Parts: sequence; C-alpha cells; structure tokens
Amino acid sequence: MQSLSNRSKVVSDKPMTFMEKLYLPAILGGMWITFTHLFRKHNTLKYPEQTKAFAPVYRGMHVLKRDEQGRENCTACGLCAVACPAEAITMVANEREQGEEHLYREEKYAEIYEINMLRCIFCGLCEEACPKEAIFLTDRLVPTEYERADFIYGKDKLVESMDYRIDITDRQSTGKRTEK
Amino acid sequence: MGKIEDLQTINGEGYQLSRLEHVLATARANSVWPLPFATSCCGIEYMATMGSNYDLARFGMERMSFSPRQADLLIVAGTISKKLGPILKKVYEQMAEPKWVLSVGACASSGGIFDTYSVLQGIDRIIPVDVYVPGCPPRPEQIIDGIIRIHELVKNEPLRRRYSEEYKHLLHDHNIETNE
Amino acid sequence: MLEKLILVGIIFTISLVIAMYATYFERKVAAWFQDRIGPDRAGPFGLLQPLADGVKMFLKEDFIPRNSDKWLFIMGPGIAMFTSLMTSTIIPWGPDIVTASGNIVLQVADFDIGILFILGVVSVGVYGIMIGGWASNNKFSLFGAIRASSQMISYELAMGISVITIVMMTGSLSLRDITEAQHGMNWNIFYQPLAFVIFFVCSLAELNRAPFDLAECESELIGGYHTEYGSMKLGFFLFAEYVGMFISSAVISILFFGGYNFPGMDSVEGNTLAVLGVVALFVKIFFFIFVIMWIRWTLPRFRFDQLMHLGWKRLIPLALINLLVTGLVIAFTSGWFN
Amino acid sequence: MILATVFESGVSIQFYLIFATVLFVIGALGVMTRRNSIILLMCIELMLNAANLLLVAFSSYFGKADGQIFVFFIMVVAAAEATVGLSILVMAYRNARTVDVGIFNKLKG
Amino acid sequence: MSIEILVYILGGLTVGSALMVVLSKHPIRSVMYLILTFFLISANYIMLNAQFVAIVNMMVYAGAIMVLFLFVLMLLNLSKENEPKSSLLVKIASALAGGSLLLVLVAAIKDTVVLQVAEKVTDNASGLVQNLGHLLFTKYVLPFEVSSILFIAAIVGAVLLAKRESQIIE
Amino acid sequence: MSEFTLNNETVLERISTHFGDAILSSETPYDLLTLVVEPTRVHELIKFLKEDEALQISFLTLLGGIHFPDNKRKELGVNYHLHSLIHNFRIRLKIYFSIENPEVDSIVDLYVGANWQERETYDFFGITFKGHPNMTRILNEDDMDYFPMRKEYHLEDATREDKDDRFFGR
Amino acid sequence: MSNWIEEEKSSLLKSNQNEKPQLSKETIDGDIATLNLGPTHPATHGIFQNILRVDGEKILSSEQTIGYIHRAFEKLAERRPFNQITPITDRLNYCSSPINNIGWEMTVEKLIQAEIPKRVDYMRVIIMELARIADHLVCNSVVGVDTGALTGFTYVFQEREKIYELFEEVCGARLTTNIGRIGGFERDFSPTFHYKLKEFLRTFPKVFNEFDSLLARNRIFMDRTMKAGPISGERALEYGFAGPNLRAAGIDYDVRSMNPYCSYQDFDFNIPVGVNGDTYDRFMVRQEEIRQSLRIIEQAAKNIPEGSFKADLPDFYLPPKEKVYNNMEALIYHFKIVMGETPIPAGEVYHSVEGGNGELGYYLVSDGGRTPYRLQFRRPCFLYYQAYPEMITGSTISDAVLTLSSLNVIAGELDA
Repeated sequence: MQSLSNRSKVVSDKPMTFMEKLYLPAILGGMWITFTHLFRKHNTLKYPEQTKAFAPVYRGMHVLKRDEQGRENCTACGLCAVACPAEAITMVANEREQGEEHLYREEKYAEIYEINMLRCIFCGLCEEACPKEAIFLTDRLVPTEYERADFIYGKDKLVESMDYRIDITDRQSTGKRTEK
Repeated sequence: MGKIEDLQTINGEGYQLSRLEHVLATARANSVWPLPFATSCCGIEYMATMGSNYDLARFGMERMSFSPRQADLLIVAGTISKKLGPILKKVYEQMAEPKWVLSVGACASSGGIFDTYSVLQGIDRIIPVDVYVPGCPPRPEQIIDGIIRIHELVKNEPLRRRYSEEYKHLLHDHNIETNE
Repeated sequence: MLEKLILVGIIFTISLVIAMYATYFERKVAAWFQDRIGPDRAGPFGLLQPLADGVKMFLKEDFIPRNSDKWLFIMGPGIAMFTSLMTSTIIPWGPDIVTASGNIVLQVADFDIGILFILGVVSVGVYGIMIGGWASNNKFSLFGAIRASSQMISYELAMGISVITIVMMTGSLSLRDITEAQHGMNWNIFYQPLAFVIFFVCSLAELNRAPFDLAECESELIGGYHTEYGSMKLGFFLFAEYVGMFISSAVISILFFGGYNFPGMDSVEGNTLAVLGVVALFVKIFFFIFVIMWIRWTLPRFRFDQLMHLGWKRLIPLALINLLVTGLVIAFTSGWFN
Repeated sequence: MILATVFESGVSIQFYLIFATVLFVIGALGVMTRRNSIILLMCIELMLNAANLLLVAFSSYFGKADGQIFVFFIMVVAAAEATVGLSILVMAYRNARTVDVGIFNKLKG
Repeated sequence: MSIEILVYILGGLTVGSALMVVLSKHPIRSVMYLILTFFLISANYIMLNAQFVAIVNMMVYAGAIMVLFLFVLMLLNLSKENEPKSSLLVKIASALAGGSLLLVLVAAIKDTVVLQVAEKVTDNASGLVQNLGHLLFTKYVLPFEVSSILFIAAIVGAVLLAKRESQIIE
Repeated sequence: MSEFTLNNETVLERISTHFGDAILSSETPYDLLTLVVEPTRVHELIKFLKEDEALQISFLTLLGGIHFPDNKRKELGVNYHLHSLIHNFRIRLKIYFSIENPEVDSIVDLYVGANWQERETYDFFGITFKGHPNMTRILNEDDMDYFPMRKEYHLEDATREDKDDRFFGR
Repeated sequence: MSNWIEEEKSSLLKSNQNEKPQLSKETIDGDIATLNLGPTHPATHGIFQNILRVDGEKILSSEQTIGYIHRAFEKLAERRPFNQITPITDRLNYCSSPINNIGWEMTVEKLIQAEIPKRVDYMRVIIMELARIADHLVCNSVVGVDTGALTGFTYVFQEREKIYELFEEVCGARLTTNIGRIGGFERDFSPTFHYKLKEFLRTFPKVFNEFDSLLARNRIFMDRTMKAGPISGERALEYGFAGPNLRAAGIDYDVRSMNPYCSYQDFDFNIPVGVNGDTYDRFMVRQEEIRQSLRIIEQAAKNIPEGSFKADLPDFYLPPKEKVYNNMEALIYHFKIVMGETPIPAGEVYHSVEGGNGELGYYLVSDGGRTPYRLQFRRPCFLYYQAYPEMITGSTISDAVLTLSSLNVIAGELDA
C-alpha cells in the first residue's frame, strides 16, 4: 500500500550487527545502566512517614464550607446531586427556622447531606455545579475503612469546623463571592 | 467483617494476644504477599504503587503471587462484573488460610459509577472484604493506607481465629467452601 | 569425627542463613537497581524480613490440592532442598586451621571425585522440580516441570565439558587440589575465560535463574512448577533455589577464582591465613551472588526454543572447541610432540 | 580421602554374591509380573545394576580395576538401551494408546 | 563391627527398595523407588571403595536415565488407573518361577570358593580415578571408542523413532 | 487511476448508477455522506464499495445497531461507517428493519473485523446476522435473556441498595 | 464449537474444587492439551480469557472469551447528560484517559459546531501527547516485564509518574482525569504546570534512552520479539486495526495526519512504521511514537498562542463562579447547563481521534434531548483483539504472552 501521509519513517528494519549477535555487548551495556542506578538516590516516597503535597486543585475528599461567620453555605438546591454521575449524593432540604440565621446562610439548608464515598468517583462535577460555593473537593484523602457503612459521610464529617478551616483558596474554580 | 473490635469478640478468652502470638502476628503482618486481581483502572494505579515512587516493597509486598495458593492478600482492584464474579470467588476459595481481602476503588467496593445491569454492586456480595479503599481510582497513598489497615488487622488477629465458629459462619454466609 | 560433625552443622547453618538473607539481599538489590528502597519496615532496615517470611510460611495453611499425588507432592520440595544442601559437603571452605591437637580441615569430605560429585548431585536436583511440578496436577506446573528438566539436562552437558578443561589443567577432580593449584593470583580465570563464561551461563540455567528462569516465569506460567505450592513447601523450593545460588557461587569461585586463595597470601600463615582465606572465599561468593542477581534484574529471559538452541548449538560446541584447544596447549607445553 | 570401607570389616564377598543375586531375581520377578512396558525396562535396568554391583565387588576384592571398567561399558549399553527402548515405547504408545506389553504381540503381524 | 552392620543395613535397604519397584502399583512411585535403589547401590559402591563408579552410577542412572523414564511417564501421563494389570495366575506363576530361580542361584553360589581374594587391601586404590582412567585409555581404549559409536547410534535411533511420522516425511 | 476525486457528490453519483433502487435516502450531516439503504442490498453495496477500483472504500471503521421504538416497522437499525484510506473519504450506511424479524446479511466475509462487532450488535440489540460463523453473545453472560441496549430495558442494576431516589427526580 | 472449550470454561467456573482444571482426556488422545490463559493469568493485564489448544508448547488454536468487565458504557451514556459522559470516557482506555475525554468533548463541539480558540487546541495537543506517552510507556514497559526485564519498567514508571503530576496540576486527578470541558479547559495551565512540563521534557529523554538501550538492541529481547505474533498490513486492515499496531504492519494510517483535528496540521512529526507487524515492530513503533510525541509537545509548548483557555459557548461552558455567585443571569445559565437543559441540535456525528491504541471514534446520535440518543464508541482494542488467535496460532506460549502485551489490549476499552 502506498504511503498515506508522506511522513512515514521505518523504524524496525535494522538487522542485527555482528556485535549484537554476540549477546555480550548489549548485556554488558544493560548491566552498566542498572549498575549506575545502584548509586543513584532512591526516588521513593516513604508514604505514611512522608507525604507529598498534591496539586492545589487535587480532587480529594469533599468539604461543605461555612462562610466567615460560621454559617453553612449550602442551600440544598440539589445541583450537586443532579450533576453527580455516580449518584452518590443524597440530601434532604429543610426551611431555615427563625433563630437559625447564625447556622445557615440561605433560607433553605440541607438537613441531611450524605455522600457515599465508596460510590464517589471524585470527578469534581459537584464542585463545579455548586452555585453557592458550598461544596469543594480538597486535597485531603478519604481514609480507608473496615466497614462499608463507614463510607456514608454525613454532615458531621463533611461540614468543616470553624476551628479547623479547610483552605480552598488555591482552587482556581473557587471564584469570589461579593457580599450582598 | 474485619474490624479489630470484631476480633476481640471472636476471641472468647479476651482480646489480649499472648506475647508469642503477638510476635508471630507481627511477623505475619510484615510478609503479606498480595495477589493482584486487577481488572481495570485501579490496576494501573496499583502498578504505580508497585513502582519506584511508592514502592510497596517496603512492606515486604513486592513479591506478587499470581498463584492463589501462595497469596495472603487478595487485592481486588477494578470493576467486577457479574460475569467475573464466580471467577473472583473461585480465586478466593483457592487461597490458603489465612487470607485477607482488600477492595480497591469504587468499582470493586460498590460498583462506582457503573450502576448498570452488568456490574456487580460491590464484591462484598460474594466474598468477605476486610478493608475498603475509596477513590476512583485511589491514589497510591490510599492503597498503601489500605494495606497498612490490613497489616493492623493481621497484627491483631489471634492465630486461632481462622478455626473459630464465627469465621466458619462468615464463610458460610458468603457461600464459600473452604475444604479444598 | 566430632569436628566433622560440628563442621557439617556449621556449614548447614551458614548455607541456610545465607540462603535466607539472600532473599533479603535479592529484594534489596532489586530495589537499589530500580531506584527504590526495598523492604525496610520489618526490623531495622527491614533486616527481619526473611524471618517474617519464614514465620508467615510456617503459619500458612498447609494444604495439598485434592487431585494431586500427595506423596510426591510432599517429596518434591524435600528433594529440591536436600540436593541443594548436599553439594556443600565437598567444598573446601578455607586453609586448614591449626590447633594443638592437629589440623582441622575446613571441608566435610574431600572426595577424589569432587567435581563429579557436584555434577552428579546437580543432575539429581532436577527431580525435585520435576516431581513437584508433575504431582501438582496443574498444566502450568507440568509445563514448568518439563521446561525445567529439559533445560537442566541440556545445560549439564556444556557445564561438564567446560569443567573438564579445568580438570585437565589441574590433573585432579578434587576441589581441594584445584584450589591449591591456584595459589596466590594464579587463578584459572586467566587461563580459561571462555570456560568460565560457559560455566557461569550454565550454572544460571541449572539454577533456573534469569535469564533462564523459564520454569517459573511469572508472565507465562504463573509460578511454573511451584504454582500449586503454598506455605513452607513453597518455602523449601525458594530456599533450595537460594542455597543453590550460594553453592554455585562457591563452586565458581573455587573453579575459576582461586577459592580461598588471595593475592599476597604467602605473607601470612597459620590461623590468620585460614581466617583470611575463608574471608576471601566468602567475598568471592557474595560477589557472584550479587552478579547473579544483577543479571536477573537486568536481562529479559529467553524463549524455550532459543534456550535449547543456545545450549545445544552454541555452548556445547564452544565448550568442545575450548576443550580441544586446551588439550592441544597442554600437549604442547608438556612436550608430547617433541 | 578414603572413607571407611568394607575392607576394614569382616564382610566377605559371599555377601555381595547373594546380595546381587537377590537384586537380580527381584528384577527378573518384575519383568515377569508387570505388564507396563516402561516398568519392564526399569526392571531390566535393575538387573543390569545387580550385575554391576557384583562386578564392582569383585574388582574391589581382587584389587583390580578391570571390573569397574566393565561397569562403565554396561552403563553405556544400559543408557543406549533405555533411550532406544523408551523411544520405541513412545512410538508404540502413540499408535496403540497403551503401555501394556501385550501390544508387542501385534508386531508378529 | 559398626561398618559391618552398616553394610548389612545398606544391603537390606537396597533389596527393600528394589522390591518396592516391583510391588508399587503406581508407575511414578516405581520410578522413585528405582532412583532410591540406584542411590543405595551407589552407597554400596562407596563402601566398596569405588568412588568413581559410585558417582558415575549416580550421574548416569539417577541423573540421566531415570529422568528419561520419569519424563516419558509424565508425558504419557500414566496414572494408577490406566496401569495394565496382570492376572493373579501370572503373578503366582512368576512368583514361583522367581523363587525357584533365586533358590537355584543361591544354591549354586553358596558353596562357591572364591579364589585369590586380595589380602585385605585397606588402601586399595583400584577405584580411584587415576587408576581407572589409565586403564580405560590403554587396555580398553578400543571398547571405549566403540561404545561412543554405540551411543551415536542410539541417539540417532531415538531421535528418528520419537519424531512424528509426518515430520519424517517432510 | 483516473482523475476521479472522491467527494460526497461524486460518490453518491457513482453508487446511484449501480444501486439507484437500493438507496432510500441520502444526506450529508456534518459533511459525512449518509445513505439509508435497503437492508437486503447492503451486503452487495459494501462489497461494491470495497472492490470498486475508483472508490476503494475498504476499511470498516464501525458497525453498530440502534433502536428507535417509535419507528413502526423500522424499529431496529444498523449503521456502517466505512473509510477509504487511500482517498481519505468516509461514508455512513444505515439500514432499518422491523423488530419482529431482525435479520441482516453478515459482512464477515468482506471484513473479518466485523465478526465481533456483529456479535456485539446481536448481544446488545438482538439483531441476527445471516452467515455469521458464531452468532452468540460476546460481552454479556451467555444465559442473559434480553437485549440490554434496547430502549425499553433499564440500565440500572436492580440490586443497588445505597441510592436514595426520593429526591431530585432521578 | 467443540466441547473442549465448554469443558474448560465449565471447569473454570465450577466453584467446587473437585474438578480442578486437569489434563483432559484429549491430552492422552492426541498429545494435545488445553490451556487456560486467563482470566486471571498474569499475562492478561486486565481480565480476558484465552483458551489455548496446545501441542507441547505450540499453539494450535485458541478461543477467546471477553466481556469480563463489561460495564455497559453505551447504555450508561444514554442515561447521562453530555457533560457527565466525560468521566465515563475516562474509563475506556484508562492508560490515556485525557485523549478519550478530549475526543468526546470535540465530538460534542462538532455537534454544536463550536469555534475553538487556537490556544485550547494547543493545550489539548500537549495534554493528549502526554497521555499518549504515558500509554505507550505502560505498554512497552509491560512488554519488557513480560520478557522478564523488570527494571526498565520501574525506570519509565518514574517518568510516567511525572506525567501524572502534570495531569494533576491541570485537572486534579492522576489517572481518570475528567480533563477539560465542552469548549475548552476548566482552568488555564498554571505556572507550576509549565515549570513541570519543562522539567519533564528535560529529564525524560535521558531516562527513555536508558530504557531503550536496555531492550531495543539486546539480542535476547530481539530474538524474543522478532517474528512473534506477526500480522500483514492487508490482514490488519481487514481486521480494522489502527494505531501503532497497524503502523507496525507497515501502513502509516494516523488520524492525526489524515483528518487533522485540534490543529495537528501545525506540527511537524513523523509517523513511524514497521515492516513485519510483529512484536518487535510494535515495540519499536511505540518507542518512536514516544519520541515524536515529545517533538510535538516541544513545538506546542513553544508556539502556544496567547488567548482564552475556553471557547465562547455560553450554552455549554459554565459561567465563571464569580458571576454565578453574584449575577442572576449567570446563575440561570449555570442551572440550565448543570440540569442539562440547554438546547442541543439533533443530528448524528462521527468524530475520531488518534487514541493510544488507534482510531478512537465516537458516533453520537442526538435527538435534541438532555442525553445522547445513542453513543457508540469505536474501541480499537475491541477490533484488533479479534485477530489475536490468528496471530498466535503456530507460535509458542511465550510468544502468545508477548503478543498479548505488545498489542496493548486494555480491558476497559475491550469490554466497554
């Protein structure tokens, strides 16, 4: 068949030379390469003791953010659940009562917000879908567990605590919300 | 199935391992040979875990046993379809006691995004799973995390657990025949 | 007699310990070649790793596949272990130790037929693999067994022929005589480099080590002959391989690298010489163990027909030519043609 | 080094005569009773070995090496016999699917 | 005399394992027992101060010929089930025949007078390599060469026989 | 070869001269010539495309089924994507037929690569290909009793436990 | 089919161990055995089964079973909105997910006839070529592993790890990247990315050459791979081969040069071809493609134009977050896009890209609804794995293993 692209390059037609037929030169060459690696510094991350910084945009464990005053951002609009290809998010919305303004920023809030971490594929679509800068994926990892039930992350595990805030400012898709 | 607390209850005479048992169990934990049952994406991340950057060898686990007879840990990484289920079960049955199972990734643990007619919704329906690793696929760090959890289990497992009634019951629940 | 028994005990212990730590060393060497760390969590620097493996294997469920031949299934690893340990009896480990009550010879038995004994035992060593592989009643095991046995039988020939040149030069089959003939730096490697290469390649093949590890190559035969083995029976097979590695390194050192001879050995004598000699031998042994591992972690393996091709069509003719040339040279130098 | 040998004891050559005879008879017995042709070949090897043993015994007791030389020749013959015999067997097996000696009756034509 | 006992024990073991060769139902076990027998015979050779013969026996019989047998058995995959069995009548008849053969031979041998036994040669060197080699290449050099021809013939024959017919035609 | 350049018009013209009656309709969505063909003639047409000197459309890119439950009498369809590597010209053929008798000619005799694609189509849609050497399921279990890609069947595995569908209308 | 396949399959599935696969009757009858290569054999990277009929080591015929990780991608795609399909395509050929992602995005862009800025094209080229390198590295190093040389594998995997770091920097994940959006990327390349890319381009060739010299001209390796699993160019075309496996057979069909997408016409690169279509040729073609990909990346990184990292597609590309938070109109668009209520033209479109394994095609039929009406993938693995029995018949088991790994059959793509 003629050439289809006019830029082909044959790469595998070199016959073995006599030296190559002798086995030894290539073997010794290969052994020299491995030998040089003996004295090279190892490239291993000793994981539990050492950790590596992930990219700032890494898609790890989710967090439900609070705003500066400690109110939950989530308004239970359900976009994240719709956007989730794994259908791992479940939520129950509730109306904010009088006197709960310090807890929830919007009029509606998620009474139950559960993510099945075993289903979740960490694609980041929920973060993208969220119009209220409530849910973010972070560079933390979801720990392994012994029981399947432990992977249903409710609000207790997802909502950040005010004492230990999770920094998501490096994520480019964060955006800025100007206070109204 | 495999919580450390469960081990306490299984071992009727109290949880305290004797000193000898403790030494033996620790030794055992340092020599867990994996059988990688890698079907898809997670298998590639498992390969990365084996590679230089994460080096599973540090845990004494680089000796992969593709023969189930020699393996201690079944690492199920990737989607298990209904067609594959019986094969996985058979591999589990062929393994010699004591054996552990690590379910890596969303697909193996719960089906992940593949909530479809052909995919098994979690391998714990056919074999008992000791540790679940979330993620799709999990980072090598998470896989190592899961392995460390397995090691914890091994370290705390009394030698006689595998002969206990509870264990037989567990296998019976999954319809697994052991006497090969 | 007592000293012999003690010596036997010591040698067995040493070979077992070395075999055990060879597994550790192998893993570490592999790690170093691959820019990794290797086992480092069992004890300091992972030094307890072999022990952990041993304990694990002992505590593992010891089962015999239902369809296998039980009797032979158990015998396989036993034979492998036994034959690989047997060879250590005739290796001269060092010069005599001088004591008040006479000299202690650091050799269990100095047979007149030393090197033949090694070849003989090695030729028997194939049974372990063969029987183990056959008794498992698994196709992959059977393939492994067949590959292993035909490979070992084929390479024995070239190995034997290459050794004969050394025997011709020394005029004795005894390993001690061969060692003594290489006093100082008068090593056989300088006279017989080709024989060394052939012998080395053949011993790799006899050991089933890469690039000749066709009997157990993971990517083709899963575990080859030991696919169905678990627990300590597998341990015996692996053990046998590493003991074999130790012994063949020793034999290579003795045949071609002067055994316990080392340059400048004339300036010391007595027990110092004995100790230094033993050290020299072990340094050589460790070097060759390292080289064997080095090769394993560098080279791809052969295909079975290529392996046979190499053995029968390359190594044996080469060894024969080498033998012929050696014979002619010896004939000339000893004045047969005058 | 020479190990402790028979000569330091009172074992007479009569012992080896009887011993070799018994081995030979066992081999013969095998040839007569077994029908598996591979085992027949093995029993023939056993009989040859009995002869070898006697040769070596005599050679040692007489202090002459000639007997041992004969042993080598017997071994050569035995090896050749085994290879050719086995290949014939494999051939026969391919055709008849059995290793029963009875198949060789058919060779009579 | 401890050596005496050792010799007798060795003899007994040899006879025992040789018997097992004949009696084992399973062909593979027969092979294993035969290998054991060869080892024991090698041990007997060593007791007779024939080290070289001993080791050659081990190499040739145990290391080569028996591997061949085992190989063939493995390839044919013969198991206990398809082992051909001879009838009881044949067994009894052959046992009787064997017994009488043994009887006759032993009776014949029992009173043999062995002439000219060397005087207790404790430093008997006849079994040493040097001695044997010298003899082999002087007195017996012709048979030695002839045996190599025999070998070649055997190899060629075996290869030809074992090849498939179709391949021969090609 | 003549100065025959392949573009949608020329190819359509050339096909029409030979298979004018077999072409039910033609269009060029996104500049890809798409022909709806008589199901019985499709094998012939593909053969023509492959063997015609001028066209040389001899690379089967993709073969697959499609299901339109609302198109009465034409519920099931098969699409063929063909490619002429020499001219770099792609063409799409489509056939439609009734779900009662879903049978088409196999093109395995023209393209070996169609083998599994046709099996897959059978597996998914239940379309049988006449003349296929091994018309069995390929991806799903052999004992599956429905054709999962038909629109009426559910995607989901009924055994999933961890989903709560009460919210957000999924 | 004859009953030996059935026998072997059933012996595999029987959960009672009584019937462990054993030498079947046929072994005795014809010196022929069946051998089960897979589903969990170490040589089948992924899960698929080959039942071989062997005579000694020689393979007489083989029968394949696939579908062990069938996940119903195409059905799944009919139930998910367009933007949720990107994560599904990740899992097709998971060694080079970004190519799948971007291919899918380009298919949708073709459907909605979007104008894509040049910068996005160049960014995509960089990402796709990185993915191609990663894919080929996995394949070639696994060929090395299957020949027994494990060390080269670890060397190139360290470099592959760097590629993953690059992906992570762009999208936040390593393997299943879900990279890009319909219309561009979710964010621009960060300075860290540029730095790491430069670093990668500097270190990679050296390591790669080390790997190359460990294997490519080593006689043991050449003997092993030459004449192992050959296929002629004509036969390969019949089977529908594409990509490196077809090019190894001597036919330089490459979607990148034939139907240039993503401004591939701007770049100067060669298309390596082999001669015999055997394992060695496939290996060498992939090696050379890695070098060519490096060339492309260097050109793209040098000439990358300034501009936006996304196309102007208000109906499909989510508005920036600041606007969503603060602007009602943007919020409405945001809702519409996430709920999948933006108008999608009805029509059918076929688009293909050069995936890691060859022409990766997307045949998308849209009825204007929220989800595709039908989405069919042209999965190269699925097509060329058919040829495997033909390629290995007559060779040995060792060759079969090498052929399998050099074909680079990815289970996810094979079974869909």
